[in-house]
Amino acid sequence: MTWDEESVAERCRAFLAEHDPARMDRLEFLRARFDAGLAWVHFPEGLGGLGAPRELQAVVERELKGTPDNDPGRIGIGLGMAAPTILAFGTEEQKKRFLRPLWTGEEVWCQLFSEPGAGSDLAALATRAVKDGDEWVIDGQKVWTSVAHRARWGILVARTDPNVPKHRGLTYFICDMHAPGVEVRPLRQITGEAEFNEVFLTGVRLPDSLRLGEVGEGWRVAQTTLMNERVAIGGAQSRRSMINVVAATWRSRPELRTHELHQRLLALWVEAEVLRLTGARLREQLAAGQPGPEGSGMKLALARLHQRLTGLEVELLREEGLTYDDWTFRRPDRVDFTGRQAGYRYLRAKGNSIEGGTSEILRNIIAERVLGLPPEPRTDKDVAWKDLPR
Amino acid sequence: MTWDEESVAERCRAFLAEHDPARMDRLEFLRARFDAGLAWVHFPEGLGGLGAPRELQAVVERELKGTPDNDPGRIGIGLGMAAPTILAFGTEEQKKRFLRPLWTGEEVWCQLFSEPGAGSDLAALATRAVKDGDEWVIDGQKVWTSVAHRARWGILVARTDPNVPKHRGLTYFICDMHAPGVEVRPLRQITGEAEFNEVFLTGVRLPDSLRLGEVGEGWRVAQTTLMNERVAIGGAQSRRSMINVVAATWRSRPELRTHELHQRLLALWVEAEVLRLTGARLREQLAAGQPGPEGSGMKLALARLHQRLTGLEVELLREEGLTYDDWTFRRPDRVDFTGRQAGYRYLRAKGNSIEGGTSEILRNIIAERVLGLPPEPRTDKDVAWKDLPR
Amino acid sequence: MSAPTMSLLYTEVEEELRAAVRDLLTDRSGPAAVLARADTAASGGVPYDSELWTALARDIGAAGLLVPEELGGAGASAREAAVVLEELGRAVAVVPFFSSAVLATSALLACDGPAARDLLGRLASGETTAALAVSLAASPYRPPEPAVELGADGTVLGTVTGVIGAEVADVLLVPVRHAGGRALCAVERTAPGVSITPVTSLDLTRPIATVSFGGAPAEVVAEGDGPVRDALVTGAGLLASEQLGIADWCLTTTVAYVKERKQFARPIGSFQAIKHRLADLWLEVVGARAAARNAAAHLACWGAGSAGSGEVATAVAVAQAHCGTVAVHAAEECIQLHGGIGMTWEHPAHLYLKRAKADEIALGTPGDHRNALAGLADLPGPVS
Amino acid sequence: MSAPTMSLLYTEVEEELRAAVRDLLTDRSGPAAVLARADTAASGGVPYDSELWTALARDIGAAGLLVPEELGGAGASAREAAVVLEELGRAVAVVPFFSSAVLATSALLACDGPAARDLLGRLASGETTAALAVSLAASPYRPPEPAVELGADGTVLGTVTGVIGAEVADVLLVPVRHAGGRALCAVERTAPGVSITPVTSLDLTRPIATVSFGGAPAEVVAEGDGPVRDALVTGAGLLASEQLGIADWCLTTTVAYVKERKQFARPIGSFQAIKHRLADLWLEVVGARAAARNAAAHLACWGAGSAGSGEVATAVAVAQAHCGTVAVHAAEECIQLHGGIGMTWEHPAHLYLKRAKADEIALGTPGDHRNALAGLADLPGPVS
Repeated sequence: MTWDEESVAERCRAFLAEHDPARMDRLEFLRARFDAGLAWVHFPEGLGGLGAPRELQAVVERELKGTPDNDPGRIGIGLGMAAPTILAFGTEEQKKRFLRPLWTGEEVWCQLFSEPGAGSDLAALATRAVKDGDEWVIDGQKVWTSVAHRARWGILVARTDPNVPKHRGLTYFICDMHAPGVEVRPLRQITGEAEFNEVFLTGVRLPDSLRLGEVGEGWRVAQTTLMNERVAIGGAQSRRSMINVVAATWRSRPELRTHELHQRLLALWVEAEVLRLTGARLREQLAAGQPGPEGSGMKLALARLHQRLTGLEVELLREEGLTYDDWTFRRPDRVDFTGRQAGYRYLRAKGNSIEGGTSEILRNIIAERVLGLPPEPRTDKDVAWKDLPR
Repeated sequence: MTWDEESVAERCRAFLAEHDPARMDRLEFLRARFDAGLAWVHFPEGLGGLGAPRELQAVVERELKGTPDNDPGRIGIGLGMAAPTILAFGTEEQKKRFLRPLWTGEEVWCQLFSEPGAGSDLAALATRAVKDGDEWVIDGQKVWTSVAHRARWGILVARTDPNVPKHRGLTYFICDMHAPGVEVRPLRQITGEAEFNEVFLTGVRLPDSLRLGEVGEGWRVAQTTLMNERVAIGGAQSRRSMINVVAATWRSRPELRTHELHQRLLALWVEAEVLRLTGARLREQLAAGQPGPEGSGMKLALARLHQRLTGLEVELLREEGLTYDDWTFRRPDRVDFTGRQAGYRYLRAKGNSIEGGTSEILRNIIAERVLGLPPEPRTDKDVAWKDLPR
Repeated sequence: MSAPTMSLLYTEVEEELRAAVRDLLTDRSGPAAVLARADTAASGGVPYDSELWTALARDIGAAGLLVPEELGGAGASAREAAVVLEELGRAVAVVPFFSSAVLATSALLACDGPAARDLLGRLASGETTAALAVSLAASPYRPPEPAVELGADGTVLGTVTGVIGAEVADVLLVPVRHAGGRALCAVERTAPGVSITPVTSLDLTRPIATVSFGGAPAEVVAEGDGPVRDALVTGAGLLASEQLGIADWCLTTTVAYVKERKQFARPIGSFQAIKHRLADLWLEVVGARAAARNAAAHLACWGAGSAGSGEVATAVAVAQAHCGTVAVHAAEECIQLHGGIGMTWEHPAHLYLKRAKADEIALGTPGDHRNALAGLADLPGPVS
Repeated sequence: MSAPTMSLLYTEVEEELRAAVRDLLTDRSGPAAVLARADTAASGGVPYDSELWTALARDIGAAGLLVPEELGGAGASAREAAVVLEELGRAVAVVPFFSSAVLATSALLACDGPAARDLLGRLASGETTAALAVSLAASPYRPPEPAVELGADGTVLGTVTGVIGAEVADVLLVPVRHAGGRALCAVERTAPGVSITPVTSLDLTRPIATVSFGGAPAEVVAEGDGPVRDALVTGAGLLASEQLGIADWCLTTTVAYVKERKQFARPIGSFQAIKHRLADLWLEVVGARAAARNAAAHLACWGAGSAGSGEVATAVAVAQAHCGTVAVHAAEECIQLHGGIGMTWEHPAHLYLKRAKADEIALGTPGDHRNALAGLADLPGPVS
């Protein structure tokens, strides 16, 4: 059938008529919602969706407002990165096994991509996967893995063939985070907390059934994950935008204002508003089925804006800007860029231009994929990975 | 002998006692000054100098203040670029023949380096020089040649061997601008005037005695010229700095001021002052015999400052900024970046980041020669010039 | 016409209009033609291309875009006018569209009464061209005091500087003061006592002039200064689309050039520093498109009464604050990345630089628009 | 000592002093040691390294640099203090040099009378450390109203926030108000009623504290607020040298890293976009050196009476306006170009970022210093 706003709304009302959240266990409610195809409407039927256009998800959220949700902030990596990749490349068994508990939040996912020696140059990664009968044996070190300590599964890229050029020797796996040989260590960052982890993989054995995509196709599979990550970061409409946080401080503290700060704030306000409009235009294009290239730029622009805004706020606060709320080394449950205090926001925003693709890499992508500018001379494309300089 | 401030001053007074400018022909006075070693004191004796430290030139200028000068603004290319190159690479005959009329201004010089296809990549130039007996036959096109129409001589780089890599096949010549086959056409620029020319060289015959340096050594000789050019541009202490021009407008027009413009002006004033101090520190280093790398950056920074300042001035003037003084297509006698009107200054300043080495090339130079950063992969260093892609 | 949409995309009708305008400009207003016009301006002549204007105004119907259908216009909205301005900006075309079909027309649309309606009808047909005798440097936030006085005998006396489109206007709309306050008058170009003196302008493709009224007979088309204020706000908001067009041309032309121009045996567009700068510029232009579209959409709905004036003012101020700066930046990068060739008169880049710089001053500088946002966005300045 | 020079270079004596300080810091205050201190601060402890301070203050004689020889000091000038600050900034060393040997000492140098002279003698030996009980966020252009009251009984009452170096000070110099106006008082740290409460600070290597005086006995060392003003101007001017040191470390460390770090089979420092950014940053640091040297030279001559106070104020404001911004920019680029590793606690880059950001606020923001130049350079603001 072809879904429209009315039929989706009708389906929601029918679902609610049969499932009263006030009288059901939260998890049971979420499982039932998944089974009713109201998890992500653009997914296929039987996998939490209706095969409906993506924008109709908004109708579901409106109709089911106030009912228990899956706490998306806690399971963002599963929702934003693992799920679309599993949907695109998983076997039927994998889709059936993983998508439901991923969406309900029963199973938390993490991402095992970056390595100390492979950041922007992700394809150079060194973690090995060696076939041993029906299993793969994984050895290596991953880094910048958020929620690894709470994760049941990880999406993992590893090198299965060091004798071919780097992009061609990779394979994508689902890593069992409870398997022997998986060690997770918190990685403290400049904010004082450990939002991320290092993950050491030592002789970790994964059955071949946890491979996602073909052997040697890992780079292509990973591109799907990364593209979804950047869209998720750049396209997120945060409930509380950074400009509003800073503007609120400005409004409430007239004694701190100077002409110099005023001019900078006005310029940033314009930048934030232009970015808001750019995002709105992008979403209109997506809804109209004309996906524009603007998405690549949103993450880049947001990082710069957040860094400037938070820098301004600390300076504006003067003596209060010299203080910090808490340096305790702890693992936060979730990250709120606009939360805590100005100093935290300033420090945390520094990561915005690094995580999920550095601003430098994003500028390369815009220049080459959007503007069509020629690539730089490359010396690493036709050389076996094992022969690359490091 | 070892010269010091007192002995140079004494020499000046002795010279003046014998040469009363009020009772001499201007040119005769200048020739006599050259012959007395008071043209450029750091040049050797017999070539207009005393073999004295460069900084003692200031003593000469002070002592001879008010006497006829050689109008350096009219012969800047000869003084700043040709002369040091002839001194470094010329034969004794060449030095004797060229330096005196160059300094007195009897003979004007121009520079024949850039070509339409060889700007930043000067070493790729295509103008050919073919040996024919005791002569060289020159064919090609040069561009951005200021004062070519008034010049008696030009410093010229041409390709004598297309079969070796581009840097190795060049030779440096002194071009007789009165020779048959030299055609000079004015090149109109965005200010409306033609400060520069295109020079077409068609079968121009130059005797081998006009070659400067060895055959195939042209790149090395040209480096001396270019280094002197950048020092001349970046190190020039203009009598009337751009910041003072804009500040004067600001002071005289209180009705035009806004807080926004005020903040920008204050920031640019600080930038100008920091640059003034940087230049002062550089000159101190030079005087102390510790030449610092700061010189490379002065031209870069001045270009940016002038562009911002002139852009601000046009905006500040509002309706007056919508006007222009004169679009007439003419050949100006000299260039004064701070002269004429705001619109002219704005347009002319756009050239500051292109002429004499683009800002992009200067950043490369700072990154590689000052910071020691590794070069980019090069594909053009070991290929014969004739085989390079164009 | 259907009710204007608040969409930030281009409608099909808008894209058709764009294609028609672009075809016309490609034929009649290519770089060589515009350079020839600029030479005329540089030699002190009037550069406007009347044949091009006729084709645009009458054949495509651009002159009457904003005029209601019942007065003979197209009854279109600011959205369509914005699309035309994008194309005119992209071509730095030398036509009085902005001066007559946007500024003067917007002023008249805010007037009541038969005189204004008559004039709008004449403008809609494209046979008559009007100019608003206000300085291009006027800010919508501080409209200038009228410099012209309307006497009791119905004649006007005074001088206005910085006026665009006056040389080719048939009718001059001039804000005046009189015993009862302020008004907007219409004066025929050919009326006795009207003199128009061209000024040597930075922008060769849209020169300014000084307009003097030495006792010329005038007709009052509206009392008060509301029409002038409306025209300045509408003009500022739509100018953002012209600035978008300028920026878009500069970016596109520069990208094409750096793909072709080789130095060091590589296209210069393969050098990372240049790639990153162009990526940043592209982001600015993408933002400019969203902001300019938003201003046009709000102005279109303002006409239809469905957007509050505070929202419209915010959309206009944001678009101007951003697009004014982006156009200049794009033109400056265009010159720089073209190297020497970009500094020559024969390359059209300088025409875009001059237009962008003049547009930055026109109808409020980016700083003026940001300052207006202090009030509109509740970001008050220091307590003095 | 000979008369201070206005040269912008470093004298031989200054280079020798630098070498001594650098050797000491290399030994005792390398990145691992400073990180350990930062961990102490992050856990709520006092991070100062008293052994390092003793070596610096006594063995090298840094504590008494600004103190005249007749009082047991080195009789050096702001030039030498600036060189020490460059090195301390380069190491983000955790010592009370700036708080005691610069701020407190400068205040005392502007006092007459035996009490100040006695204190200067104690400070010169390095056995006693003092702190100026003024917020680090105080601006020299708007010195704060004294928050502490000197009673008729000679005791002080009140609280000062944002004070640096108080935790390790033996003597607190506190600006007070009293019946006759304002004064500067000295209070022993151990006096009854003095309490010092550390505050969780952004800058882990130079924390701030709240200092309370609950009726502590105090000695007046000067009447008026001249000494505090002098200290704030001197402190601001010399802080520029610390900022230079921070920027220099960040640039040098980043350049070294991008030469080593390989991605795409190349050192990342061979990518042109990174090269150009570092070239621009280098230019900023070169300018910072000239500006910081100029401020130090002017402060040195101010002491000797040969530079007018307007010139000194201009030199200080220019140095602060530039260096404050450069240090933050350098630290931010350091983090960014180190990529993920720069975001970790274990890499020292964050200590520089935090110090740079705190220094930007300290003793006037760059904007405050630029605004001061409106008067000093005769560039008045809008007529309102």
